[in-house]
Amino acid sequence: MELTLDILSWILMTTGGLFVLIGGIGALRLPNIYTRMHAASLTDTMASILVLTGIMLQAGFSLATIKLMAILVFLLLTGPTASYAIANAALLSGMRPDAAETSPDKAKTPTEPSA
Amino acid sequence: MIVVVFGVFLLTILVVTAVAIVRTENLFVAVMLMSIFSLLMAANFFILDAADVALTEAAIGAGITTVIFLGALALTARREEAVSSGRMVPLAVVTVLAMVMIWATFDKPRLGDPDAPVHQHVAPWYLEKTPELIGIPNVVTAVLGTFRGYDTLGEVFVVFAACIGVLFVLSAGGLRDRSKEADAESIGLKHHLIPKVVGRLLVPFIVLFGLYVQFHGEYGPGGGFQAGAIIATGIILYALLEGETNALRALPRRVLLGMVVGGALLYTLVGVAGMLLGGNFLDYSVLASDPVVGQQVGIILIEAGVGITVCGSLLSIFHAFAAREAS
Amino acid sequence: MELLGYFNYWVFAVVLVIGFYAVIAKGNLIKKLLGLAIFQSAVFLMYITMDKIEGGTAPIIQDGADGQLYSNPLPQVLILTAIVVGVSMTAMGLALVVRIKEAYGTIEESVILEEDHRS
Amino acid sequence: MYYAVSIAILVTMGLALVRAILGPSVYDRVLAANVFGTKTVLLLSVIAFLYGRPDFLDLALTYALINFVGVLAVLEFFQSRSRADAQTGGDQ
Repeated sequence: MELTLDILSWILMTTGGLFVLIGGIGALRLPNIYTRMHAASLTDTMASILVLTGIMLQAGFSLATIKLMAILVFLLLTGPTASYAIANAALLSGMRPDAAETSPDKAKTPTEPSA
Repeated sequence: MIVVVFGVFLLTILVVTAVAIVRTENLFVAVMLMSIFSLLMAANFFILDAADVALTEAAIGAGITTVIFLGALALTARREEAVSSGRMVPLAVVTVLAMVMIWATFDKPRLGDPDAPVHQHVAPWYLEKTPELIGIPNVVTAVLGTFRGYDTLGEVFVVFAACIGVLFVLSAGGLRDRSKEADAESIGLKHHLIPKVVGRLLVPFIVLFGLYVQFHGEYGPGGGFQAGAIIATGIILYALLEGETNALRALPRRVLLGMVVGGALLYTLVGVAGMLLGGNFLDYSVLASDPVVGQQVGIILIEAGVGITVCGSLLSIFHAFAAREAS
Repeated sequence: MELLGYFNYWVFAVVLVIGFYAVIAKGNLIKKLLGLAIFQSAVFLMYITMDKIEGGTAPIIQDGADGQLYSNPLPQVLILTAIVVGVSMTAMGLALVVRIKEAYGTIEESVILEEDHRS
Repeated sequence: MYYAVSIAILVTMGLALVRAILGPSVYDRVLAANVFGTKTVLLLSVIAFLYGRPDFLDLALTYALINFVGVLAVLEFFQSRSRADAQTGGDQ
């Protein structure tokens, strides 16, 4: 029983760590703000769920587990909202979520799409 | 041992962040980097076994500092004008200073050295006597509240004075009339449904958590300074969501000023009560028949005073900046 | 490993002078205040570095852990209050900057000095 | 295994910092600051367990609650700026 829990939490935490890393790389490497936001916010939720659930399995039934749950709930509430706020501010400032805009130099070729 | 390596990594990116803050010409970017700087400081404090300090840095750096700096930026300029000349002399001065200081650090005891002079003097006495004399587990709160209560009283009055100063400097020039005209302007984030719903949900939890930090400060990391900042952040969130005027309707300026004065007064009165009951100023052991219980009562009262003053001051400062903005 | 023990103090020194550089070399008043905040954080870092003790933990006494070492509570108390005082002082400085902007129309030190000379 | 997760989080913090410094737009920096905030929450929770003092989760909880306020302040800042620009005809 103990061992099963340990292995399970180990798997959860490692996958979570992997997701954190992927999100970080995505936030650095993707071409424009909206795609970067996609990478970052995806891991905000997924990685938090995995890592915190993994820690919860280690903590067992205690006050710490309740606190971890609270942290998870608040992260799940605030993370997407913060992403919304940033996307909204970026959109208001006139940045277009343009798929063709892959890199700064290529972006100049299709300047104004007909839409 | 690996934790030391974590610390080294965090400190390295701390230096990178500091350089980036100084180099960037966009002041808004500098403020954003400052919030990252604060997060790094808190993580470093935590790794260095200072949970209470890390909690304070978290409560202050995450919300209040950013909000106040953004308020000031909205009132001034968003870009810095490039200074091209006269950079060499400061750079030389600073390099020499850094060299001298790094050279001097070799005389300091290593990180974590148990024989360092700082661990020999009064600290072991605090650690040994706190369970016996005060009866609470958090030694930091004990030192803050009773052993160095006089010092903390001074700090509370500095916060009080800073708040009064900000109000004096920013309220000059008929602020109240203009802020009334601007009522229609300060709509807050009413048009953003998602932040509004989530934020409304969060405000009570933030205030509740603040109260938990306030009253749990004897048993875990926390206390008046952190709790005041957390509750102030919760109310600032309310102000951001519902607009300035609604927040002022919930907590008018008079009430905030009353909190600032009342908290500091409560602290002082606890001290005076100690004198009246036959002890020294800020000697809590006379407050109850059992000295240990008296100490605990005193700590709870003065922590409440600290929390009220800090919360009131930070909110007054926030409203002072926001009212300027509206005018 | 010996040298790593001093790393925190080196970072303290470097961050301190970075903040100091912003205060003396930058003309923008808000930038100066940011520099001051960095300077202040460096001092906090030095104090908190001193409180660490090897094999210790945060000074919140645990039941049933006899012989447990605890880090030094005194620097923590000093810095805890200093952080709150620091943010109040920063707010005070920013309030003055806002008033300077209203009076001079700028927050660049060089322009303000020119205006002062002219009048 | 706590170490593996912490190292992943630390590396991601480094990457987010690079994004915050490179920009290019201000929103990238806000995004990076936000990523940094959530990663700090995770790091603090993991380190609390690494140190064997789970009662220090309060810190992570503080950040989980409060970090959001900074982002909302930024949104409000840009909103009031665009409103001011609309009134004065914009300063660009």
